[in-house]
Formats: sequence, C-alpha cells, structure tokens
Amino acid sequence: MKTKNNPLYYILFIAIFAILLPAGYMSGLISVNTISVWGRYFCFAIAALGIDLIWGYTGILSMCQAFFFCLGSYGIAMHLLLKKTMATGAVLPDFMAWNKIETLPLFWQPFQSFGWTLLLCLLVPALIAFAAGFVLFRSRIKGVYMAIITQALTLAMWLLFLRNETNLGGTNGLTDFKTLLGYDLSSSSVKLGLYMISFTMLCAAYFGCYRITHSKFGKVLQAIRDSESRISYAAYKVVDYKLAIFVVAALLAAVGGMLYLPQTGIITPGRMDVKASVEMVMWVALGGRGNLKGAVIGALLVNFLYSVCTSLFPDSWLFILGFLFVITVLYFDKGFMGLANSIKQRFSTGSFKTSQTPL
Amino acid sequence: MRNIFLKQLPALLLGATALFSSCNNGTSKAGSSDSTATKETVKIGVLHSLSGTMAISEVSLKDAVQMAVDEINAKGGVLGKQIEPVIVDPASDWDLFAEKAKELLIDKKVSAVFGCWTSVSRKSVLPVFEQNNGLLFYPVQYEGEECSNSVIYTGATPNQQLIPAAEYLMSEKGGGYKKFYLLGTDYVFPRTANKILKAFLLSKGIPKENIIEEYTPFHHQDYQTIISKVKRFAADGKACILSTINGDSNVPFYKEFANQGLSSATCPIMAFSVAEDELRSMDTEFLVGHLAAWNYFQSNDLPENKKFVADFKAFCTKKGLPGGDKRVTDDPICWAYTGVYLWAKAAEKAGSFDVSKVRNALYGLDFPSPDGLVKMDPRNHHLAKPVVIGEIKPDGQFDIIWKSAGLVDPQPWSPLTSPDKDCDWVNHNGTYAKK
Amino acid sequence: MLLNVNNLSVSFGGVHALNLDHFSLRDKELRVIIGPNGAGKSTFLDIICGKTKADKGEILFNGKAVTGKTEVAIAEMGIGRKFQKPSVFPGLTVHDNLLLAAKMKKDIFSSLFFKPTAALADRIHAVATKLSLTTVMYKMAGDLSHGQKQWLEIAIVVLQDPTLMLIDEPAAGMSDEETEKTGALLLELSKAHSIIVIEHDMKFVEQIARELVTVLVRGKRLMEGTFAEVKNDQRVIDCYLGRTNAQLETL
Amino acid sequence: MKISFTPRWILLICLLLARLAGTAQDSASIYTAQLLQPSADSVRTHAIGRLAALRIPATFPLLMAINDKKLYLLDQKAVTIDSKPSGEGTYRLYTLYPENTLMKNSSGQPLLFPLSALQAVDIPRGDRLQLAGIASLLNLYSNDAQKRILAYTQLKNTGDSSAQQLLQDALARETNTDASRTGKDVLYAAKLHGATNAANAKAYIDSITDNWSDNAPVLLRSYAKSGFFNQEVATYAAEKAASLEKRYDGLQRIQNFFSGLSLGSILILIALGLSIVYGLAGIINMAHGEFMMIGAYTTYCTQLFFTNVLGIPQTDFFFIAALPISFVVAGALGLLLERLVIRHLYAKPLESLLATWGVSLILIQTARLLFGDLTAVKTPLLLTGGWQVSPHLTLPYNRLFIIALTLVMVLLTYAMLYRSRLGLQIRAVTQNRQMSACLGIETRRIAAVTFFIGSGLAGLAGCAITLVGNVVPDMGQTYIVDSFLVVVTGGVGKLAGTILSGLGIGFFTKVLEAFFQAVYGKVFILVFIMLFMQYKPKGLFPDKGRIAED
Repeated sequence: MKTKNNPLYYILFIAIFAILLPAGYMSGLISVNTISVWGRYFCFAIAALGIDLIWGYTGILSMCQAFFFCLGSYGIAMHLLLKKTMATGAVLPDFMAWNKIETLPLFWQPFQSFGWTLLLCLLVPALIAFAAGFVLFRSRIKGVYMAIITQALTLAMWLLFLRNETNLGGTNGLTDFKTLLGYDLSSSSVKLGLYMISFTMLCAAYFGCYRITHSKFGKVLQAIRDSESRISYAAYKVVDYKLAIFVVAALLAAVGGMLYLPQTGIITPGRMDVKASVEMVMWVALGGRGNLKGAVIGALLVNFLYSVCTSLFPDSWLFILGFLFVITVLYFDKGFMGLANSIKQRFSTGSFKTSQTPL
Repeated sequence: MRNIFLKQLPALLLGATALFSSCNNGTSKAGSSDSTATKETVKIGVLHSLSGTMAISEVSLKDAVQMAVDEINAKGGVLGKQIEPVIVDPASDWDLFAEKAKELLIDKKVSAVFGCWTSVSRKSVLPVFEQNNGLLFYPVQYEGEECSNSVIYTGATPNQQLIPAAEYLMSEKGGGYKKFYLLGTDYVFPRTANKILKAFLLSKGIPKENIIEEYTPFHHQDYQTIISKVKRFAADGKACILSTINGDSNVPFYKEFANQGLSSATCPIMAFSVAEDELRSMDTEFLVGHLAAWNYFQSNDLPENKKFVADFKAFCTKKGLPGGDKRVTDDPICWAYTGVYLWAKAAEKAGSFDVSKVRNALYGLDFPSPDGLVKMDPRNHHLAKPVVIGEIKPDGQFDIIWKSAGLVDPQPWSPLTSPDKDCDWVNHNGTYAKK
Repeated sequence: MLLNVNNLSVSFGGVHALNLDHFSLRDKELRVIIGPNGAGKSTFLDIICGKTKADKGEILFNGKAVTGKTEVAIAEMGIGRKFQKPSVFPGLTVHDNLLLAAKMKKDIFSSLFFKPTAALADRIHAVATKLSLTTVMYKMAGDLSHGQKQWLEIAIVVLQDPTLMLIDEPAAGMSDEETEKTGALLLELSKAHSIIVIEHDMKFVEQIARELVTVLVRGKRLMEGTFAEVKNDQRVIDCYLGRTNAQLETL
Repeated sequence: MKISFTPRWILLICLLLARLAGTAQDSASIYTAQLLQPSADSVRTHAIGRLAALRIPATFPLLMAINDKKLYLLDQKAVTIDSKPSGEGTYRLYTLYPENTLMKNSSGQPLLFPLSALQAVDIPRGDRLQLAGIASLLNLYSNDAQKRILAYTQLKNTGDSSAQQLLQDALARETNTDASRTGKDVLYAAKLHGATNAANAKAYIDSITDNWSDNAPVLLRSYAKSGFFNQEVATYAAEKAASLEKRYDGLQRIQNFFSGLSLGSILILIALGLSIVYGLAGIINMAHGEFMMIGAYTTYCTQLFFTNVLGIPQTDFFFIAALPISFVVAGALGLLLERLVIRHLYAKPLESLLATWGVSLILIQTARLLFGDLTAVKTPLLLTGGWQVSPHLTLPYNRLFIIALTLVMVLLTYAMLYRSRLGLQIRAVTQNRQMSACLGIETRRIAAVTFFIGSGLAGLAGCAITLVGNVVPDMGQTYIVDSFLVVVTGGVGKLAGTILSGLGIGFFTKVLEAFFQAVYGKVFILVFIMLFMQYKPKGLFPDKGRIAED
C-alpha cells in the first residue's frame, strides 16, 4: 500500500526547521548550540538518504557509507586546516610539523583551493565507490557477503586513517578550524547560515532521491532488490545500475560529511569505526527502509535521542538504543514510517491491518 | 484526511517546540540533582566519558572531581558560593565531546570545565574552549607540543615523565640499559612520546640500531610476533622496553612477554600508561617487577596522601560507587582532584570567577596536593611536580624506587624535538620562537 | 535453423546433469521438451539463457555463439526466459513489472529520463488484456495468485519481444481452464516467436505439441518426434513407468 | 626444631671467631652480625659498605636478599624467600649465612611459611644503594635463574678480569640450562678475546657456535669485525655467525608459522559457532562476539567463585571447571536469545544482523554495569610459560592449549555434524528447511539446539581467550569482523571452509605482520580477500548445482 503523498508532511517539516527553529533562535528561546546540533543531524539525514537508496531500494546492504561520509569531512577539513595554517603564517599544519614532515604531502596540495576541494570531496568517494563497487558487483557479491566485505573495507580504512603515517592526523583527526571562505566559523550567524545550507541541501537531496526513486530508474532498482536474475533476463545490466546507485549513495554520504565538518569542528577516524557504520544503517532501519521520509526521520530521531539520552541517562542509554533496534527489527520491519502508516490506516479505516506487523 | 491533519497542525508545532526546549534543558537535570538550591552557586562542568570504551578510565576522574567539589562545598565553597557540578556524558565519542563542551559553555555557562582523558578528546574540545573563552582543566599526562590559553594542563609533560624514566634506565642504578624497544599503541601520544624519547636517547649516544620503534593498532590482542622480535633484540642483554601501550592491549602484551620466557630481570618494561586504577582488577602476576613512571603513586607515604587515599575510599563507599573501599587512587585521579582545588584557590585569589582573572591568578600558584606541594608554572599553564618511578607489586600497587629531587618544571615544547619553541603566556602570546 | 546446439554438457559435482549431442530449432517453431525429473530440462534452458555455464559444447543462435555471454547480452540477442518458479518483482505493481520488461533502451540514462509514450501504454495494455491482467494492473505483483504470477511472467517475456522464448512449466499450479487458456496463448505466440516449452502435464503437451517433441532422460536426448510417436515409444513409456515404479518402491 | 639465638649471642660468637683467626672470612661474620643489629644505624651502613667492598661469595646470598628487599628474620635468624610462592601464599625459605640452604623440616620436606610469620627487615634505601655496584655479582648467587642470566650478561659488560674466576665457579654450580648457556657464552667470549693463537681462537669460536645461545651470532659478528689475529679467523667467525643466523632465521620462521597457527585456531574457534548458526538458520549473529565475552566473564566468575567462595586459590581447577561452565552458560543465554529474538528472523540475514547488533549493545552495557572494570583471568599455573624447543623457539603453553582445544572442538563438531543423528537433522534443516519439516524433523527444536551449540562454542572461545587476553565488555567487537571474514571466505555453513580460511587468514596475517607493520598486514589481508572473492564469490566451498544459484 502506497501512502498518497500528503503535502502537509512537507509543510510541517519545513515549518518546523526552516521557520520555527531559526525564529526560536532569533527570539533567544533556542541557543545557537541547538541550531548547530540540528544542522549536524541534517547532514546525517543526507547520508541516510543515500543508505536508503542503496539498501532500502536496491537491497544492497553497504556498511561503508560511514567511510564515504568521512572522506567528505576529511576533504573539507584539509582545506580549512590549510587555510588556517596559511593565515598563521606557518607552512605546514602543526601535526605535520610534529611528525617531522618537511613538505606538504602531494595529496594535500590540491586542497589549498576551495574549488579543487569541493571537486575532490565528491570525486574521491565517487571513484572509490566505483572501484570497490565494480570489483564487488562484477563478481556478484551480494547480501550478507556484501555487508561483511564492505564492513571489513571500512574497518581497514579506519585502521589506515588511525595511523599517523597516513598524514591525516591519526586518532586525533583534524580539528581546530577558524574560517570557511573567510567567514568565522565560531560566529553565530555563520552557524545559522550553515544550518540553513544543510537544511536546503537535505531538501534538495530529498527531492533528488524522490525523483530517482519515482523514475523508471528507481523501479529498476526495486526490481533488482526483488529479483536480480529476472531483471537481468529482461536485458538490464544489473552491474551498471548497482554501480550507479552505489556511487550516488557514496556522493550523498560525502555531501553529508562535507557539511558536517564545519558544524562539528572535528573529524576523527572514530566517525567510521564499526559502531558508527552499523549505526548509520540503523537510522534507516528505524525510520523505515525503502521509504525516503523514513530515512530522514530515522536519522534525525536516533541522533536526537542519542544526544538527549547521553545527558539524561548516561548509564542506560545503550539499553534504550539496543532495545529500540531489536524491537524495531522484530515488530516494525518497516520502521517508524511503517508504524505510522499502519496507525493512520487504523484511524482512517477503523480496522487494524495486520499485514503491516508480521510476527 | 487532510482536515484531521490541519486540526493537528498547531498541536504538532507546539509539541515540536516542547521537544526542542527539552533538548535544551535536558542535561541540567543530571548534574544539579544534589546541588543546594537555596544558596548562591557557581557552575562547573564535568566532561568525562561515563560510557563507551573510555569509561573504564574516566569514571574515576569524575568521582575525584565530585569528591573535591564536595570537600570544598563542605568548607563553605568558593568566594562564598557553593560549587554546582554539571555532569554530562560524552560517551567516548569525540564529536560528542565537542557538542557537550558547547552545551556546557554556551547553554550552561559554566565557569570552568574539568574533563577529557584522551588527546583526541582534548583536541576535539580545544577550539570550542578557545572560541568561547572557556577554561579546561586537563588531568592526564600528554604528549606536549600544545600550549592553549584555554587549557590548564595538570598532567605531566614529556619531560616530567618520559625523560626521567629513560634517564633512570640508563643510569647505573637503573640497570645501565643500552638498547631500547619503543613500543606503543598507534595514536598521537605514543608517537610523539617515542619521537621525544628517540631524540633523547640519540642525544645520549645510543646508536640508532639500538633503538626500535613499533606500533600496534588499538585493542591489539596478539603480541606473538612482536615479542619474538623483542626476544632477539634483547638476546645480548642490556635491553629494555619503553611501553606506551594503551588500555586493554596491556594484559595480552605482558602475558605473551612472560610466556615466551622473558622477565623483568632480563628485559624490564617501563610503562607510561599503566597506573593503579588499571591494575586494580587486572591479573598482575605477569606485571610484577616491571616499572612505570608517573608523578604520583598511591604508595606515596606523605600524610596528605594517606588522608587523600582514605578520603577517596570513604567517598566511594559512602556514595555507593562500584568498587567501594577497594578503589585506588592514581596519577590522573590525583591531578583531577588537585585541578578543582587549584581552580578554587585561583578564584579566591582573583576574587572572581572570570576566566581571564582566574587564569592570571593561576600563574605561579602553589597548592599542597596529595603529592606534596606543587606549583603552577609562572609563565604557562602547566604544573611543576615531582617525578616518581615505581615497580609493580603483586597487589597492584607500586614500590617507589626512584623519586626526582624536588619539583620538575614542565616543558610543553620538548627542547629535544622543538629546540626553538617555548610557551609563555605572560611575556609572549603563547607559543613563541626562542631566540 | 534458429538454434543449433552441439555436444553440450555440464556436470554438477561429478553428476552429468546434461550431455546433449545435438538439438536444433527452426524459426517460429514451438518445441516441447518432456522428460522425468532430473532429466536436465531446466538445466538446458538455464544454459541457453546464460544462468548456468556449460562445461563444453556450443550453442548457436542465429549463427552467433551464445555460450560465454552474460545474461544481459543473451537477452539482448532476443532470448527470453520464464522460470519454473514464477519470478516477478513482488515489490512493484503489475504495471511496473510490465513497463520494465517492455522492449526499449535499457541503459541507465534512458531509464533515468524515461517518459511514458502512448504507443508503449497501448502495447502494455494489449499484452495485459491478452493475459487477463488488466483488473490487477495496480496491485503489487507479490499479492497475485500463483496462476496470475505465471501469466505475469509470461507477459513479461512477451513484452520483451524476444525471437526465442524459453518457457519452463507454464501450466504448473493452474486449473484446467487456466491451463487450456495458457496453451491457446502459447499457440498464438508461436505464430510470431520461436518457443521452447518444458512441460510435465501430458494433456497440456498434447494441446500444444503441433510439431516436434523432444524427450530428455538423464541429461541425454532419448528421442525426438511428433507427440503421437513419442507417446507410443516403448522407451519413453519404460522411462516414465520405471520412474513411477521407482517412486512407488521408495514410498 | 627451634633456633633461639639473640643477635647479641651471634655478635659475641663472631667477635670471638674474629679474634681467633683474623681472616676476611671472619670479619665477614662480624659485619654480617652487625647488619642484623636492630639499633645501630651507622654501624649497619658501615657493615654493608665493608661487605660490598670485601666481595666474599659466602656473604652474597645475604647481600642479595638485602638488595632485593627480601630479607626476613625467622626466630632471629636471617632468611630469605623464594621468588614465587609455593602453595597458597606460602614461601620456601633459605638460610643466608654462613650457609645458603633450603630450610627443611625433620622429615626432609621444605618448610613453608606465609609472609605474615616472618619479620621483614627494612634496610634503608641509602644502605642498599651501596650494593648497586656489585649487584651483578650478587645475582650470580640468586635462586632465580632469570636473575643469574642477568648476572652473566652483566659480567660480560663489566669486563672485570677478576670476575672470570667467579664466573667459572658459578658455572660449575649452574643447574639451569638457559643460564648455563648464557654463562658459557660470556666465558667463551672472554676466552676468545684472550686467546693467544689462531687455533685456540677457532676452538672457542666453535664452542660459542655449539653453545647455541641467543647471542652467539652477535658475539661472533663483533669478533669478526674487531679482526684480531688474522683475516682467516675473522672470516671463520663470520661464516659461523652466518650459518647460525640462517638456522635462527629458520627457527624464526617456525615461530611465525606457530603464531599463524595459533591466531588461526582462535579465529576458527570463534568462527565455528558463527558458521554453524549462519548455515542453519541464515542468521548473521552480530552478538556472537558478545557470547564470547559472556564465556570470558563466566571464566572470571568461576575463578572468583573458586577463590572467594570455595576458598581454593592457586589451583588450576577453576579453569578446568570453567571450560564446560562457559560453554553451558553462553549456550543457555544463546538459547534464550533464540527464543526471544532470533526465531522471528530465520532466513532473514540482514534483519538479523541489525537486531543482533542491538542485542550486542545491550549485552555490552550489561557487562559494563555488572563488572565495570578491566578484568583479567589468572592463567592456570600449568599453562604459564612455554615449551622451549630451542633457545630461539619457545612455544607458549597457553597457545598450544588453544590449538589443542580448537582441534578437539573441530573434531567434536565434525563428529556431531557428520556422525550423529542430530547432525544429520541439522544438515537436513540447513539444506532445506521446508522439506525437513515435512519429513518430521522438528525444525524449531533443531534450530534451538544449533543455536545453543553455536553460542556455547563462542563461550568456549571466550574462555580460551582469557588465556591470552583480558576480559573487557567490548572484547567481542575486536574479533567479530575478523571471524565474519573467516566465515565468508570459507563459504557460509561449511565446516571445512571455515577451518581452511581461518588458518589461511591467521597465517597470512602473521606472515604479513613479519614484513610490514600490523596495521598494513590487516589492510593487505582485506585486499587479498576481495581479490579472492573475484574468483570464488561464494567462498572456498560454494554449494553446487541448480538450487544453489537461486
């Protein structure tokens, strides 16, 4: 059962985040910190849209989205750090100076220019996704194999980024940025600006994904999820489609990461450890996979809960999240959105559709 | 259907607003539960991980801060105000550290923050503190090469821990070791520490081939290959290990060391990251006889320390904290505790909680800590304190085998690796180039 | 000849699943392949459509080699396949199932910027009508009955407009009436397409076998002939009876 | 037997003796006696100084006890204790002066005393420092072989000519092979350097080579470099060194091989349960690592139970008991998990991955709340140390045990799967669930039993891992991705595949680790696996036939 698209959801969403929250900030009810925090959640939501495309629609469980997210973040971080270094008159970022590196490593060079940075932030994840996807999809690795191999890939990259020799700051990652394109990152107005940009990007990403999933391309993706062999006997090159959507998902993750960095002020390999990569998938599972709204709501809700619970219940927040995961998977395999839909149906038709909650 | 939703719209918006305000106020409940609402209070933030991988180490620091706060409050507080700690859980998540730091400084407007353990968490919150004019008391030994105006480093700098330990091992008394295996977990502290150690050893005439540097990933469990390398390295005697191995890798490391037939007599391990709190319930059998260098050991027999240890055990028992009277103190706990007192004393001296005034009052300030009288550096934000080397005993305590003569001045920039740099916030603007 | 197969063999773990010396099919011929379980019928179709790789042998389709090509390349050559177990896209509507199958450019960009045309809608409607799917056009394919799924899959194959259709047990799980309708449909299709049908139901075979019937046993071609010839061949009877007896014995 | 001499008595006797003979030996007696005088600080300081200067071997045990802070009084008699306790917190005692012997009771059994029965003599640090100069000599007389080894190497470094005689005396008494080897090395090296002709030098070079010590190649190399007599001897030494190094490299390879085997067997032990559960139920159990953690904590609790409740510390029984207990506890919890969560998720691998991830979060936090801290299990005494195959090759007992345990478990699992009725049913359900159900196999019960066994195997693995590592709440996470890689590379649900890929990954990791650093080793492994999957996308042992490809 498809729910008819009710524009009210969108109006409500935009009203809260584009008007209510900034207005709350202007009137002093909400602190700039809250604005920043929600700006970061939007970045997660953008990445979650990518996960929904690759997993929810195409049925490929990719556990390396966290890695692509970090690639985007690291790219922007490198640029910001170089700008800051140049502003202070030093030649090299300070962590390199400590590591006794004399000249700027070659792969840092292009990040001196913002244009190149933007390009590389998108190009590098796309190329890696293309290469990894090509190898994996060509040899028809799917399902569980795919999940575990991509998880192992993330793990290996995590280990690599942890090393100081990689010249990306090791465990400490990259931090202590001052300005972005000349704007002071610590000023409240810039923070609000970044929040609005993230929100706009989220809306744009949502719109883009909506268009993709409702095109014939999107239907092919779902067909791949349902029956990969059938669609290839119908003369669709499955590998191409998978590769394309894998790259799109990687790009979305990278965009999320790029916007995430200036609002958080730090990127470390911890963002792509095993825990982080599974959690990203969990957002979508909780929100409702195969449903773009679900992905967005899942990402926002889980992260909001995470922030609140770590302050309110430091001892038991892991239980709360853990139980939430288990119960969602067991009883609401369509996530919050599935639950919401079935409740709505119950109200509108007066009968509870059990098909929504298989036991 | 649309009508229903139109009717619900105002309610939903109201609900959403409530959600955000709960987000804003949510954290204050945790910390303020035992504050005294009647008296005037001053807020401080406590930013230690209470869950996640770092909880094992950091929870004790939160307890130490809480104890110092209780003691000061019992004596009438600071400048007539009771201290109200705001405790949050950054959950060993480095991004969350930055978020919580912002929350403490911007939303809670705390006067000072006591927290962080790992270098990465400190680096994560550093810009937040600098941008919002906050003050962080950081109680753990670190790699140096940093000199922020917003951080008070009560832990050791490399010259307060690493260099004396290496000097001791090279000395006649320490065994006159000539070969050094620098082994660490792969992150910034071991890397920087080993760089400084290597520079020091080379400057003392140890040939390059007698120094080996090696790193393992976090949570590394399998030390077979490395120990067999150590064994060959130590075959002709006079070799020792300088270990910056972190956390849960230590037990497999020491176990493998003993099982391949090495011992502290043939090749002692000098550890820079193993303290009493970690040894508390570890199987110490394989660690006995090995060494560690710190600024403080629980076995210090100063009367101030005996009282501190007894008080801490009593505090943990009274509050019903896990471990109760079996809890131990160690170097970071001592400095987390001392940090609160230093801040209180500086605030009294400055007559204000204003961050810049407190900071200025801290220069050269001394305080009778459990480790004896310690003194803030007159020019930067580090603490001068004694250095001690101990030998691990079966009960997880240390036998103090060497102690520095008097206080050792901190050197945030090691003269070995950065001879042209120094840190001075009084005459210069932080880090400056020496002429 | 449209299809020429020579010395085709494949084995799974030492068991010869198929060992076919020769097989050929004329253009616009409807060929029925029968044989007991495990005779290698489905495996044969699997090899033609690229699902299974042959150990050795050659398959020429319109004079071009088929073996070694990917499923997509084979489909593009004009070979369509309907599986024994109905294989449709349960998460899509019947209409979308048909839309995806319809013959058109199938690369990524064409799909991304696809605009429905009236001609295509007509074609889909025509095929759906033929297979009685018009009433369920916007139902999820997963919610269809077994028979409807069979027809949907046939419709998918038809919309691909292949030169050669490989149809695996189209009448399985259908009522007599449905079976008959399916038979009529296949006969109609055979006017425009070459078809290979695998079937067990002898009544159904009798209905559709206007030309040759091939009998496979243990991976080998036992005989080839008209339905009447096959029905009266002693070897075929032995083979089927023997199988029944064997089954009776094990029970 | 009770000896009741007061210090004053000893002093008197000693003084008397000194008067009579006036030898160094006697002054030693005087100083020794003065040492134990409780009141005279300055006298004691002087006495230690004199004893250190006199260097009389008979006083060494006493001085060493002082240096090691292990000097005790038992009924006013100076004694020292063994380096390690023998029995439950009790130590064997040695008399120190004039005789250095093990104290025995009348029936010839060693006397055992707890520390509380002894009066520790506290010699101030300043006094002890006077002994630092002769510490290496003192250690020659230690009861601890390790200390003696240290002493030998130190003697070499001092280059003291008078020490050579002491060295020879010590070697004559030496009982430990390791120590003797080190000692001989030092002796031969000294003699080699003092050799007066080429033939002699060659003879000593041969002796050093035959002695087969760790240090031999280094000794010979440095000798060759110094180039004493002539080029010929130098070349001879260099050749011998090269041949020794070659042999040692061979042994190093065996050591690496062993390391790989040991890592591989740990991986197999963990992956075994994972593989069975996945094969049967199609469940990706992310909480599998946590069952390992449960096994490890069970072992820890068993140890606590034995020491605190049953009151039998210092025995190995707890570990023997812990093996089955950890299997059962982890298995039972696995069964519980199966009942509550897993049975809703059969054959939904990706959903099960997410749900069990949630379970693993809950289990980790529960362990953290219950146990809180870094804990570690005491290694059973039997399994400490290693089997010294040669001076260059030690195979630790704990790792040998794990390899043996893995072997046993693999055989048992094999027997269970392929030689029992249960195994037949498990294999049937693994291949075709519906068909098995039709044949009257209670698939639910089989699934539950399999989950019990799978989780139990994880628990057992956790118990075994306490031998090499520590016990922390998130210990499972360290191994989970690796063990999944093993399962995937081997082909899911394939016993032989799991074993082969476990060993393969173990070996590869260790071989790569020997060439690169540990981190790169891991990255390379992954690249290898991805390339391998190009050829075998379904693992080493994929299912064959038509059904497998659906």
